[in-house]
Amino acid sequence: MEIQKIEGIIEAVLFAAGDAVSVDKLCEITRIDRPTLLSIITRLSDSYSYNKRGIKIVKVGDKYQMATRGEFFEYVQKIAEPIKRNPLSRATLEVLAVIAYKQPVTRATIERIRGVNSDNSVSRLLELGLIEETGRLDAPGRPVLFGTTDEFLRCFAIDSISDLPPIDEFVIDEIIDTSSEGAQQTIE
Amino acid sequence: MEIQKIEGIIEAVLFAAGDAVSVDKLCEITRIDRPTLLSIITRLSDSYSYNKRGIKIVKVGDKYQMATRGEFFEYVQKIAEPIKRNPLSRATLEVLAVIAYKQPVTRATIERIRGVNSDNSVSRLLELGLIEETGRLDAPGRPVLFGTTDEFLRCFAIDSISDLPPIDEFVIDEIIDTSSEGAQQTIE
Amino acid sequence: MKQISFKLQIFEGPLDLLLHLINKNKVSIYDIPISEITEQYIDYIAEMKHFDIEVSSEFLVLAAHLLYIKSKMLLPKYGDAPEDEDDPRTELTQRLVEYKKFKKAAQFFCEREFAGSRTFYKMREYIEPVLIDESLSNITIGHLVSAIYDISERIKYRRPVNAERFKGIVGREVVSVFSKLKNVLKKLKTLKKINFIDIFRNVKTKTEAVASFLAVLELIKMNAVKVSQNNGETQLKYIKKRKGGSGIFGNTKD
Repeated sequence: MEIQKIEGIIEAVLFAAGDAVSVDKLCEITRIDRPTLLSIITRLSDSYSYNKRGIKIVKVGDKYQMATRGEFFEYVQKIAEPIKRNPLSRATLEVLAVIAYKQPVTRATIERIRGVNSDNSVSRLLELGLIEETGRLDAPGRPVLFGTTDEFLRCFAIDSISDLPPIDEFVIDEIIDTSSEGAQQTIE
Repeated sequence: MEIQKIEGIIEAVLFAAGDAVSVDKLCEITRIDRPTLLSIITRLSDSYSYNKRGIKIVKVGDKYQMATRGEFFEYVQKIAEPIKRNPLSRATLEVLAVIAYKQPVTRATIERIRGVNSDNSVSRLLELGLIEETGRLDAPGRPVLFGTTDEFLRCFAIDSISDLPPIDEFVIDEIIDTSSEGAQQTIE
Repeated sequence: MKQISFKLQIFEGPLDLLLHLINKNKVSIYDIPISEITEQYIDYIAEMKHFDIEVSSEFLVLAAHLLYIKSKMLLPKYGDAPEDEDDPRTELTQRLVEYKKFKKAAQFFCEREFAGSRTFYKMREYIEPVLIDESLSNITIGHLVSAIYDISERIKYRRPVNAERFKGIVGREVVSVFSKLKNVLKKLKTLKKINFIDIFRNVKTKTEAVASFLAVLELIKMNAVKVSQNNGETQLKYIKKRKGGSGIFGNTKD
């Protein structure tokens, strides 16, 4: 068998295998003795390297494997769909704002202020490390209290929570007051 | 960028992807315009063929894919299981022909052309991945539209749907056909 | 009978059978001798039934159509319309011509069915995807402030729902702990000592019972009653306040 054909067989076999193939297996398939095969595969591998092909043949113990050449990694990576995370939604921003201004707060308070369930947003903010559990409220069920983190301060480039721009206190306190009053009524 | 490097990128990307990669994606990755890319990839593919390499670059519709060269089948077979399946039935081949030429096409159109319910064949082709749902017709009931897949092109070794022989070519030999069938009839 | 040669053949559908009959009779698809072909077609169906082969409805539909064409051709023609136009066979011919193309195309596919099977492909390599995190891009303190104002703006339109509206739907009465507390205290002031159980006398609902119980707890907390147990009976005793009066209720909001 001419060398070109043996090279072809090695290429085809290594390509289809995907995985590493032992020298013994390659000898068996090509029906060529080990020293000859090794010299052919070494030559083939060298020519891949010399010509800076996109593919290379690497030795893995007593096996050989086909792989992409490392220098093309940045291009290869582009075929994988990037995982994209969209900017924070309005709902999540609202939850973050409530926590930032009214911390420490419970889920229930956030929900009362916003008028809608906010669990997803709270989870997302926890995941992003912008908020954290700061303790538990001394009330029935001992609900978790949330507050902002140092990461929050870094992200919004402020030194401390007191650096948050003042908002019309009356507005937000009115919300809290009316909502807490409403809460008491339902307990009665 | 020098051609050698672009060739390297194409090789690395096609190798890593395994599956067919669209020309658009290759253009995006290499940042090269379509005509230039097509000429480079054609040249690359030709050089693979000319040198009877173990690997080839095949055209699959508007995509390219790396594969082993057919003449090494016997050798590759020793490490990789070829996909085995029973030949398609005459009815299923008819349905496939209708879909290949008429795509995108609804079940109703297939049934109208063949004059017989074709649901079983459609299911079989879907199961084999030779056809797929490509959308829905903007008509009452919004029926599903079917089209052929890349797998279909690979399986039948067709570069692209536009390379199929024109459907009208299949009626030219009517006279010959009549006589041959007539001959068969007398034997029966 | 010649039909014997039929029975070995399975047809893909009525059009397939019809094409077979046309070929067998060596007639043109464009000038089908309807009478003969219809007769043979119906014979074939009868033959199918004879051999217990399931005859699908499509075969019967075409049989009916053939009979319809046959009868139409027997009718005398009126006027001088061109023959082609009202030839009742035209539509059937078109269908047969179209079907025949695909039948031939199917043969083409049959020949190439495994043309690609000598090639092998490989699996995709695992490629770590790039993470594009836009969660916090372009977000400023201003967004937080405007979010707070959005909430307060919305609250203005969020009117509390009138509890009256739910009456009859939810059917939950509101019993004030405070009113129960006043009742118990009034009783204690006059009787000085009552049985715990007596508090629940005349109680009609669960809510009322809970409110009554909470009232007792509240009174204990306020130091207005003393609880004692003897012989399995729990008794509440009234504790006289030195100052007395309204001061008692000072802590109820806690």
